[in-house]
Amino acid sequence: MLHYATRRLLGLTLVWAVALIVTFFAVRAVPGDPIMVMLSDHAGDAALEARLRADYGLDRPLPVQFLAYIGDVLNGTFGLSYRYVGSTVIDVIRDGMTITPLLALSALFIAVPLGLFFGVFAAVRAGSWADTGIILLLVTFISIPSFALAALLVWMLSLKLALLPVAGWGSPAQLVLPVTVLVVGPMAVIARLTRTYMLEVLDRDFVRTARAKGVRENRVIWRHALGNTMVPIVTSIGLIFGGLLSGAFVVETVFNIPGLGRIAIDSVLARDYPVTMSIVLLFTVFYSLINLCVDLIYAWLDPRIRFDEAAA
Amino acid sequence: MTAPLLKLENISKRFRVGNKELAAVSDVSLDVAAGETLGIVGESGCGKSTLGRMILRLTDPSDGAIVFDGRDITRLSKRAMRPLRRDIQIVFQDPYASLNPRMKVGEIVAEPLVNIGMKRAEIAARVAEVLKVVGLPAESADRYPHAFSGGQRQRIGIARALAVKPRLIVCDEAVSALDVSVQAQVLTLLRDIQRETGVTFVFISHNLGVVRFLCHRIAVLYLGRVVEIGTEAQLFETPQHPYTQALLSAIPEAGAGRRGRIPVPSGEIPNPINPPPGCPFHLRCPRVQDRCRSEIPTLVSDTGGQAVACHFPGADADSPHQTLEDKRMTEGEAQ
Amino acid sequence: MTLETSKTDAVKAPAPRRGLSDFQIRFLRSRNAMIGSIIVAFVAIVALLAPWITPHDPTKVSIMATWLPPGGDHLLGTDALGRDVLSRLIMGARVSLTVALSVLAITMTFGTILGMVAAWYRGHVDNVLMRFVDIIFAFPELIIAIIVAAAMGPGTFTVIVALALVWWPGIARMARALVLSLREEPFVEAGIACGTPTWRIMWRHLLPNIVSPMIVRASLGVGMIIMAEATMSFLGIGVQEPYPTWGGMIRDGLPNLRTDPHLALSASVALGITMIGFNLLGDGLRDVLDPKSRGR
Amino acid sequence: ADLRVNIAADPSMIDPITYSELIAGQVISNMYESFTAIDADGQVIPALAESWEPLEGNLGFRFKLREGVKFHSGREFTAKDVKFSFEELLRPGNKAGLNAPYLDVVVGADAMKDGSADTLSGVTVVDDYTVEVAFTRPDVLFPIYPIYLFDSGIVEEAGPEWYNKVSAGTGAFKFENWSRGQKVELAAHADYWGGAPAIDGVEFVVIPSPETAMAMFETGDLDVMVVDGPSMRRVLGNPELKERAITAARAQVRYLAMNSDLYEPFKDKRVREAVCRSLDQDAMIAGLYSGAAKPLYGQVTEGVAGYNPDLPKIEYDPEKAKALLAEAGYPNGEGLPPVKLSTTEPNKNQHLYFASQLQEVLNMPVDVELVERGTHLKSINSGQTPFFAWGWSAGYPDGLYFLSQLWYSDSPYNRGWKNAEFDALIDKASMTADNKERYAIYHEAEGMLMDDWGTCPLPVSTLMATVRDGVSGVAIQPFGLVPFADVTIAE
Amino acid sequence: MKLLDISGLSVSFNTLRGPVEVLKDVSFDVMPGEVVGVVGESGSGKSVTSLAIMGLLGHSGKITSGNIALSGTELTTLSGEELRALRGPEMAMIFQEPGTSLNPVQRVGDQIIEAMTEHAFCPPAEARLRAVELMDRVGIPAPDLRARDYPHQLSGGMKQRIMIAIALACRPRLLIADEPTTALDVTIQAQILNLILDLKDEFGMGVMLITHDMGVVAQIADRVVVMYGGQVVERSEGDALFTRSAHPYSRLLLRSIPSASQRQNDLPIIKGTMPAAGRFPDGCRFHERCPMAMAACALSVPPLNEAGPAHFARCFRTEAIDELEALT
Ligand SMILES: Nc1ncnc2c1ncn2[C@@H]1O[C@H](COP(=O)(O)OP(=O)(O)OP(=O)(O)O)[C@@H](O)[C@H]1O
Ligand SMILES: Nc1ncnc2c1ncn2[C@@H]1O[C@H](COP(=O)(O)OP(=O)(O)OP(=O)(O)O)[C@@H](O)[C@H]1O
Ligand SMILES: [Mg+2]
Ligand SMILES: [Mg+2]
Repeated sequence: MLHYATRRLLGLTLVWAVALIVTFFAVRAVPGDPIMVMLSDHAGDAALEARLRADYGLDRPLPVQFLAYIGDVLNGTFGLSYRYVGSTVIDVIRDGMTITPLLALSALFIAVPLGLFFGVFAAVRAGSWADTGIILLLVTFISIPSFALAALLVWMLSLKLALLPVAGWGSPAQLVLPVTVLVVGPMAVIARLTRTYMLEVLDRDFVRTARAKGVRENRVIWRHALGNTMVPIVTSIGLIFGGLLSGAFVVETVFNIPGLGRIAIDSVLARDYPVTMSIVLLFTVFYSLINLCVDLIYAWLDPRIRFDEAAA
Repeated sequence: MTAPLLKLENISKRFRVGNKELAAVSDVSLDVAAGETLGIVGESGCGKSTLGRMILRLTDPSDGAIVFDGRDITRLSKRAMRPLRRDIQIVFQDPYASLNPRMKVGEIVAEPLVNIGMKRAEIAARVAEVLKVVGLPAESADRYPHAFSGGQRQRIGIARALAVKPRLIVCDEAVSALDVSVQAQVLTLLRDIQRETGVTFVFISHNLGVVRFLCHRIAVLYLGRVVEIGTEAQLFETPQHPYTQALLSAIPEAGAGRRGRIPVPSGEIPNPINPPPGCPFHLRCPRVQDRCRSEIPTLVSDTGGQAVACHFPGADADSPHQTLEDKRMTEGEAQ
Repeated sequence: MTLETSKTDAVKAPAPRRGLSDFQIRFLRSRNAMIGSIIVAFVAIVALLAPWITPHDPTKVSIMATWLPPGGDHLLGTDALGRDVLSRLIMGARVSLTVALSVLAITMTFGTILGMVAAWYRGHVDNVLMRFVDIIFAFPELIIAIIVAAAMGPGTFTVIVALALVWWPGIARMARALVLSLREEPFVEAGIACGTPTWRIMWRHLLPNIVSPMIVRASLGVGMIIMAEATMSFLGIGVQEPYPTWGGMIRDGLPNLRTDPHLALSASVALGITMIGFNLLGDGLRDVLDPKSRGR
Repeated sequence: ADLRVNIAADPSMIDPITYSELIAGQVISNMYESFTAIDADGQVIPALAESWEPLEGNLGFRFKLREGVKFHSGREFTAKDVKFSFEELLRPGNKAGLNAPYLDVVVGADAMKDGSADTLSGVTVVDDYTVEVAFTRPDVLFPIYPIYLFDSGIVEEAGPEWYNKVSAGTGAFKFENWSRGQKVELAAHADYWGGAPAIDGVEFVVIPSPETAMAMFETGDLDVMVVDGPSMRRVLGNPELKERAITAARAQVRYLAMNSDLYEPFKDKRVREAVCRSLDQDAMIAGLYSGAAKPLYGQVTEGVAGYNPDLPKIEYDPEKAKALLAEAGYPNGEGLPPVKLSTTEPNKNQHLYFASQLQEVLNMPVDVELVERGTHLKSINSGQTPFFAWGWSAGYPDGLYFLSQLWYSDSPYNRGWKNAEFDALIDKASMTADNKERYAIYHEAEGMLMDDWGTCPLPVSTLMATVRDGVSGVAIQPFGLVPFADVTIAE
Repeated sequence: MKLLDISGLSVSFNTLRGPVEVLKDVSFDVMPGEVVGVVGESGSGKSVTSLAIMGLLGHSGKITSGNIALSGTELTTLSGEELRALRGPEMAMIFQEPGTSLNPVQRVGDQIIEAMTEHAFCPPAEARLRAVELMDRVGIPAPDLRARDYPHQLSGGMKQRIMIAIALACRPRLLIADEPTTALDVTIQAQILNLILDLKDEFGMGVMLITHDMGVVAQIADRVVVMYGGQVVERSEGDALFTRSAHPYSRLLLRSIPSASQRQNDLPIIKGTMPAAGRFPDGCRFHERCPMAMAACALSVPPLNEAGPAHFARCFRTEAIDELEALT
């Protein structure tokens, strides 16, 4: 296991290197460039364009730019932002780097138990009206665009009832609405998938054995049945966590939270290459680590799954 | 004697359990001639299934070689094994777990036929045929395994193995869940098939009656090692190894007036993770001597072909059947 | 209770085939599947017949009749350009469903295959495939979309390709997770033992055992993809005007949610109903495909 | 208390050198000043320069600087700061933004830019309060260019990267704090030459979503809300908000560009007129802008010097349009090749309206094409888009800006209509220092453009903001909000 | 008092194409301290009977009529929670399929412990010790190590022994053992049977032992129930079955046993196969395969006739049973 983990970690550095190269060229493949964005309506002023291009070092050949970027990554600043003149990338994303994962994690911590609960509840009552009702409710949750849900919550809780602040970042009260909005979708998705996975195992013999032992129904369901669905569920949670990180964008916009998602989109739109690349790189690291954790947890959740054997 | 169809040469299998090693099979060498039935008996957990799975290359042996029909198949790739699978089939010990819950019984039985590229119409006919042969109603083909009883499921597994008319079938407890009447049918069937087609069986079973009925030769395994091997007659009439003798004396026989306890060898059952030094059976052996505690006995054959791995082989006092009879009488009296 | 007087001898099992296959019978008995398929069929028919059943020309701009509330000649009102919302909704079903279903078809196929392959072979195959997944995953959807659009030019096809690119890794990881446990089941070994080639093991043994969760997952995707299309067209790389899409209508309607809610609402409701249809159908199919299903 | 006002995005910069975008402008204009300023009516008024006079042959200006002006640092503003500011804008590698090109006419600018000179030879410090700027060619509008002047002692005081840490201007507010992505806080500059502001400071809250801004205004979390786009409809539809709204004409022209090089039929003036007569500005204002827009009949907008209020209205006249098209050889649109009307997502609706009108009235085969913004801009600016509508905001309050940038043949932004006589008029105007005289030339040139149907002017949306009760002194001028120096907040 | 009393039990399964009656009118009882062997054709409803007793028929199976009383408590009317409390200490079951009946992701030791802690049978620490002890008693070597294994790491017989340990954990008053020793070699089998006998003697545990092994029946069953086609066809004392069984099916069955004490060249076979549940012929369900069948057998269902003291057989021709020898 340890061996596998270290081997995977080594593999990951390769992934990161590839991601570094891919992002470098991919963001440059996007039409438009930072100078165009800076020039905006003035795009076409060749002299100004040339001067800015030189100022930002964008007139150098791509390989040279790439090497410079590698240098910036290695020295930890990740280079200078194009959009935020005179700021290093790390300064631009420093706050966001903690804010977005915090948002995503808080949402996850609420969404997972709720999702599991509803999913299991529906599975146990599969085929009943309660089941259909829960599915309907969950699907409704999934189909509400988060913009709309946010608007609705703000209108109700902030404007009409004045319970919570409309937007902003810093106080716990300001966390409530965005996290709620973030929770709803993933919660519903987890619930829907949990229901399915549960139904795959609820009829298995070992569940019957547990009942025959006189195990309490709750434990039969939560421990024996659910325990055997954890591999796909954890996978889904990993995926959802990834989705939350990038999906935080909407919530960050609506609730005015200076998170990474918003910076990411802003930087893409502004063609702020260094920031975009760094965020993509950061996400790559996040995702690959999440997936690594998920893979490592597999063997623990289902002892039949062993990666080290296969590699040998 | 012609070259054996299947030859196991010093094969071993070790599993990693935690950070320890578990020797499931140690240094087993066996020959199985074409058209023969080799019975494998032995204590539960002694490595019989593992041995069977290695013959099928479902588990790779840690050491040793498997030779099928003169060809070393130990290192064949999965792909290279595939054509051979037509010739070697297995009936799994666990009838239910080895049936795909999402496949209808007909599809399950048809699977090996599809693999050899049989035509659709022929498949249907053959499936119906084997289902009938194992005593399942024809409409079973349309049902899913979960609606069958344990014995019925086992018959599905047998039907699957028989379908392609293989040359070697490894039967791992193939009839254990069958009631005696169906069991009699299936056993007769297996024997008839063997007579007709010359198919070879490796027959793993705990039921010594069944083994005696079907097998030509029998190997007794203990803690991953062959401790005795011989013909059916040799083994049942003149068992040499104390474990074989213990086995024979523990058989409950049907009949009236024999209620009560069967004495079993006392002593600690050895642990394959940490096997005792010396003879694996010495912890429970009534004839144990110092030598047994330190030296692993090797398999030595006598002139008749019976081989035994024991430092002090031989019929203990009487023939085991006398023991059996005695016991019957004494207990009968006690009633 | 006397043993002898039982009048009805063993309830005769009905004949095995009564015209309907097992699948059909289970389907007809599953409430979820029935309601779901009725809704989906309805939406599909609307989408198919769209050009013939719109009450107005969905692209007809009437600048003096913008933001009309529902009622009268325009059952669901008009949008910012005075176009009939109901007609656009009907036409939108076409494009939105085409996009969603194409993306699903592509990603489900590739994702499932790749996921199964990774889990089956593990080792290097798994490593390479899953690291690839990690990378694609990490790219914000929009970047991928923009790159694809840059390569292919905007349009429906671009949307499908871009979304498919973004979507398959999730599917692949999920299929992989399911297969990882499944491949250890004895019946898979039984398949190997009777000489089933790998592709058929995947097709006959693994796939049927993961297909239910995959279907449910796919049914979840319908709405997400429709909304993702809207995000793409927001950047000008989505489905091009004048074709209406539901996502686009929701997006256009959201800023006016407080003043003129009917645009965003009617599209949201259409999307919601469609999602409910697909999800009930998905769950229903799950039940139907499970031989041990609980009937009702 | 601080005045809280929304901005739609994080500013990209808060310094006067790299300054290059509108949002940053809202913040920076509160901290930095130029020779001149604009009052609430869009009139140019002296600011850091008390007066100026042209040099010989209009080749430069001598500026008399205001005395007693204090920088945020407390140092006094003098002529050397002017020179320093200009030099910094031109210094290679400083990433100077949109204000730098205004200096291109200054003698020695080229040498500065290519690094061959370290000082700007065209700027002469006469005494502490007098500075002379010499030009290579006449540029009569130089005094009204928004070139922000800043403290020459700042580098010494705060290091070479001072611009993200402190402000070095003379404006009514000074930089206090910037929480990236959240807000920029400015504090009142007590020594402001125009008198210390009544408020403690200004807080620019970054609010990308108009919905959120609206909600925050309603809950009192914003004192002033800048309203744009679809939100206007909401403000106008809500009596409480409408009552608090202030509006102003926008210093922006909108036009429909018809590039005859790329679409043959546009070569014919009758076709262009037919296009223009097919569009109904009044209907657009009512239908698309909910009334919050003004019609435009020329290419200089209200609120900008040189505006001509007497231009004739362009009547919506489908019959005449049809007739014109037939005259041009395309009866009922027959023979017109298909053409794409290109735009970006936010301007989609307008274009859909144009396309539908052109199809309906002229039976012209028009399709709307949505393009990514950067690509679109590059394409229209390099003259590769045949048919599109776009807007152009004034960089300084003078009509010449529009005329010379969009319709002057040699301008990098020429929109596809070229005319030598028009070009000559523009050349003449840039050498005419006298305003009256110059405006007359504008009118003539503008008339020429319109007579030839070089473009179809389009309605321009109004600027709008809502102001919380108790806040007074907030005004919008055509370029956006005026600096908040005069704002008071009643407790 | 009877420990288990089943009377007139009928069970149907809901299948796609309607209900299928799998058990019909099954009656028998188990006294405390008694081993009742249940034998019969595979598919005859032995497992279903035991699942019905445990209340574990699942969602598609239903008791359509009849009563099941455990120590006088009627089980068919109990709520789920009441039944649960009984499962474990009052009645326990060893399932036929050890391969799928163990939770694949839980250590086997924990699965045994759980059986005890769920009923507060003993404190957790003690439960752990007891689990290891139970594993030892069912003959698993190095039980303390093996307790940490997962089911896939054990051999088929070991899994079966784990199942047994689970069932015995709370010292149930009624043990339903569904083919508990099929995967075990005879020495271990003997050890397990001895263990069951010990518990029976010590605590008066009643045992319903389903098995195909007539030797085992002969060895430990006090009474025997023979089932065919979802019905009880014969009920007798253990010995009576072997010496003077009164139903042709039972007789034929006994003849099919392969013996270990001598080599047989042929095994007598009962012709034909048992029909699938729900497709039985009218009348006696065995008559199509019965060498002694007469016309009446096809017309009505024979009742359970008394064939001797405490001996019943569902056959019209019980008196003429000895003719069977001549017929085959
Ligand atoms: N879930 C089910 N749905 C439909 N039929 C079922 C179901 N479970 C069992 N049956 C049927 O009920 C009958 C009795 O099954 P049961 O498992 O009780 O047999 P058994 O006597 O235990 O046989 P074996 O000795 O082979 O285990 C069989 O014919 C079987 O097909
Ligand atoms: N995957 C595995 N991992 C670890 N140990 C294993 C594994 N498979 C089998 N073993 C161990 O190998 C030994 C032999 O197992 P095997 O299944 O071959 O026994 P067997 O002789 O078939 O027993 P039975 O008669 O009970 O089926 C057992 O101790 C078992 O615990
Ligand atoms: Mg085995
Ligand atoms: Mg059974």
